Amino acid sequence: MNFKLVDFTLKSLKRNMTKKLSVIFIFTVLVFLLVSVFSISSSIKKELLISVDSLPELIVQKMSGGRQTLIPVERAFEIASIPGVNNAYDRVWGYYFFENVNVNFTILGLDFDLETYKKKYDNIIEMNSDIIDTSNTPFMIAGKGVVEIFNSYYNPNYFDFIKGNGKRMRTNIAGSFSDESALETNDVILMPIQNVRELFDIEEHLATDIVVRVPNPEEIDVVKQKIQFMYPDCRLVSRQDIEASYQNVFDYKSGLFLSLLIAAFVAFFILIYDKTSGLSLEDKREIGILKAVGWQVENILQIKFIEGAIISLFSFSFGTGLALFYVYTLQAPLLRNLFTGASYLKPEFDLLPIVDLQVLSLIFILTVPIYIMATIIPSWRAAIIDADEVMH
Amino acid sequence: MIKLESIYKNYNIGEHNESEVLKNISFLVKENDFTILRGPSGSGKSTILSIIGGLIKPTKGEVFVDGKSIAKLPDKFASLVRQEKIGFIFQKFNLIHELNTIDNITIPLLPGKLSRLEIEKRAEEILDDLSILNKKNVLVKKLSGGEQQRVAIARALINRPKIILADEPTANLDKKLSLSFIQIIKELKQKGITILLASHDPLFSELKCVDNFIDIQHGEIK
Amino acid sequence: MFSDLTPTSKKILLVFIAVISFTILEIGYYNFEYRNLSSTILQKKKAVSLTQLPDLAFVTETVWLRHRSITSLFSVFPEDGNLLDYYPSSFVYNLQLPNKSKQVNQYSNEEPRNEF
Amino acid sequence: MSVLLIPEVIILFIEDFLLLVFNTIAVVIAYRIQKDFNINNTSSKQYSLEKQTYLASYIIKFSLYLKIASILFFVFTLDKLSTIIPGAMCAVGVTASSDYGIYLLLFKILNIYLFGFWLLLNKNDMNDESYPYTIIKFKYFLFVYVFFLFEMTLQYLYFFDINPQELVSCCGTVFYEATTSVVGQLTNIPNEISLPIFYIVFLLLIITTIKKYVLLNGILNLLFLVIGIITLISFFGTYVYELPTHRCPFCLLQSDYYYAGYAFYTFIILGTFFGIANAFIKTTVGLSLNYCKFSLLFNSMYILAVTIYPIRFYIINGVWL
Repeated sequence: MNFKLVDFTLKSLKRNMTKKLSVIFIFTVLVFLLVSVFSISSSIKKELLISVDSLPELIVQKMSGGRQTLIPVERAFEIASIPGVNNAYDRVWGYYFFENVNVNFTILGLDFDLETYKKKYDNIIEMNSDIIDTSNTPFMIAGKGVVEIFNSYYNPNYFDFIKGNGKRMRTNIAGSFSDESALETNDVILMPIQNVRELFDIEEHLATDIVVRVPNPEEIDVVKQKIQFMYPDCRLVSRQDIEASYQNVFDYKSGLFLSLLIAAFVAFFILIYDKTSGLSLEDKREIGILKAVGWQVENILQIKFIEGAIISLFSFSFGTGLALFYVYTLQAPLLRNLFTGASYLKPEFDLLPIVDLQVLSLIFILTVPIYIMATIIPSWRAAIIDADEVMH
Repeated sequence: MIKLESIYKNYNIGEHNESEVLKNISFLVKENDFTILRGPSGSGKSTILSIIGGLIKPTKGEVFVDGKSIAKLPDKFASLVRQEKIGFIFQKFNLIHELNTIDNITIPLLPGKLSRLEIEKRAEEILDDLSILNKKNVLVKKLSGGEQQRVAIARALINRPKIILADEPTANLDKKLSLSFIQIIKELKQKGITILLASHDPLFSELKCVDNFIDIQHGEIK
Repeated sequence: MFSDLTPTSKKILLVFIAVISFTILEIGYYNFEYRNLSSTILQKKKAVSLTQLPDLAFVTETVWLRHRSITSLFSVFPEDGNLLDYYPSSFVYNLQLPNKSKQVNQYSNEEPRNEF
Repeated sequence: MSVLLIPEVIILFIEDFLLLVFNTIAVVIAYRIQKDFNINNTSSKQYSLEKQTYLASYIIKFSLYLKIASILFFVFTLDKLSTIIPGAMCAVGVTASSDYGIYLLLFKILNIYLFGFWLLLNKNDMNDESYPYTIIKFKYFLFVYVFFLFEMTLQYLYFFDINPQELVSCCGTVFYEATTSVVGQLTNIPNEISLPIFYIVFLLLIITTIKKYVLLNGILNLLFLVIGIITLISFFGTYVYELPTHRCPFCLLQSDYYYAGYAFYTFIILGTFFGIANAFIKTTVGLSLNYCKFSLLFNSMYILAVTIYPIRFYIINGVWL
């Protein structure tokens, strides 16, 4: 590594900085865009993946004509008898459409014997238990977004659900989820099972789906085959499927984003090519002088390569630094809606500050070679300038 | 030291505007000789110097510099010869104006193995000889004509060349500066450096210390 | 080695190294910050283990319900025939239906391929 | 849902497209040069050809660096794909998920060797004033370009052939007796045979290096590469994993084995590269270089690094695996 050449390159960089600035700016903006998009998607993916292992191992749903229908409850007992399954219980849950705000609440039925829930989930549910003890009217625990809507539209401590037959069902708000789990529970309402059955008028012997807990991960596929064999009309969704689909969808989205960006990479290549090959007369004269005093073509290629390396490393780290700051400290103000879509309930959440080195190396391997490749031919063309013509 | 054997040089061979610049040029410059190539401008003097310096290749003929044939050398090795053995002084000095004096002078040795400190020490000695050491860190574009000329000479001397090739060095210098230039050339001759100078300046004709005159007319030796 | 650099280029190198080290420090800082987020992460895990529902509450009021993966299969079809679904876990269908052949069930005796 | 929309795969394709474009330029130059490059004539055509040699060597040098980076990236992509392809625990399963997988990997490594040989030839050619080997080295590059195209098509076929829905078997079954695959049989040579061969080849390497039998050294290095990889999978690997049944060349690269795989592969590739390059240049151009020293150095580092694991295991547990 000839540091004298590095020194010469740095000085020549300083000399024609204005021309180089445009190249650095283009490169930095491209890296900034790439790193911020990939960081947002990887932090949302991380958000999903951390909660995936608390999902049930298997979910059994009865299908007819491609649509999900209610599943008989006694199937849960048969499934529970399969070796390897430690328990299988039915669940009653559904959506409640609230016209005024055009929002769907997810209403989930739980058998609320309070003691088990109180100590198990107290830190994620703020309960005001006096309401529950005194009255036997239906109560609910709602997500943050739901509570806000009720405050602004209806009444801070109760809400009248409209049942299938048009009658009202007054339900007191007995508690709400904590802020940290907003992203997962922003639109969820927990109610005792019999109230949910009453609201969606589901008979006692039917349920929405059946959750199967299989402690040993190796067993999951075997249990899945057995259930499939027992009930051919059921669809089984395993946790591993959901995890693979999380992975798929983010790869699909970032892959789509990348392939749309290929046009930008071609433009980037052409821009860099044209910027580096536009040698002013002054530059040509300088290279002519260098060759006249004894520099070889390789030396000139060397300084061009050093210059390229310095510019690309500088722009890459500058772009990455800005992007990480933009995404994790400023919480990516504009770019974030691209990912989170339109939701009236506006779950305020912070992007998990997870910096994935694999993503950074992916972007490095994408942008730097394109830049260096774009400068190969211009630097060669500059290096073979005939010193003689330039002299006179 | 420098030997040319029937050198021919035509430009854009095979095209309609093919021009024969040099025809059958042969001459010898012995060690430590001070030779003047005389002839009107455009008579091919600078082409001869470029061929000797390895900047361009002759169409036909042989060139020997310090006993080594450089006509057929690939550009990489021609540049090496230029770097080790030859110092070039150009008519328009050809300095990099945005760099200061010391940077301009040290350029030829940058690709070499010497460390920066040694190079700078050597440069300071030469600047001292040429008495412009005080302008060491001044940007070249701020220097006067005479000073720029001395910086050009210093750059040519930095690699301790055996041969100095000067192409119309006094073309845009006034009389006083030309005389001081001749004074410097004389000192170089004492130091044992072979000098080949191309110029149509009559000032050189009456010089006593010149060993040999070669007259070039339309690309031929008269 | 560094004696070969003049002061001006040292300044530029300094700026260069400063930017790179700023980014590296930033990466370190964010990873460190992630480490002391463990309490919120625990809460998120607990919330999901309570509700047992996948996906995040990004989109609530559109026709596509939040937990689409668990409910109807073709609700997105009326929007646009070849529109792939918006929700992360809705991709379960693509993996779910065709890989029925994946399980070595009694119908087909197709051996999984393993020439290597 | 095919694999093509995964960002890593798209980037691999972008890199390969770039390499393809620039190597095609290099091969066009190579063809022109090997046709009428003659150091003695001083026509302007010869002069421009000489200039083009710089472009060709600049492109090929950069292609080699990019290829080394992209093979590392390729292994990372395989690891990532293993989470998506059912049944594949690590990169082996992913390579086994399509017939082209293993051949693509072999060609990628082969190409790195071939490009490396060219660059060594180029370095020696440039140091000699008469550019003696220019024509030979560019004829050789035409040959290398064919392999390069082969690798490109293999990569194209491979990623289009992967089907994320198909169950594949991972290293558990791929390297076991029952397999029908080529590599499977190779790694099933019992250790009693492959281990002694491994150490004998190394001894021969030492002898040929001292006695300067360059050609023999090259062949032995080739053999050392093959035997080295086989014994790594079937014997030394099991000691790294401390599990007799776990025979997998890729899991060595993972973090839970402290990335030991990277050290092994770098040493063996560098060692054998210099050995074979030495023989290659001696045969094609007749120039004998002293790369044997480097080859022996890296090969012995490989042997050292690899034999430490069984010895450490034996010292701790007092019994062979």
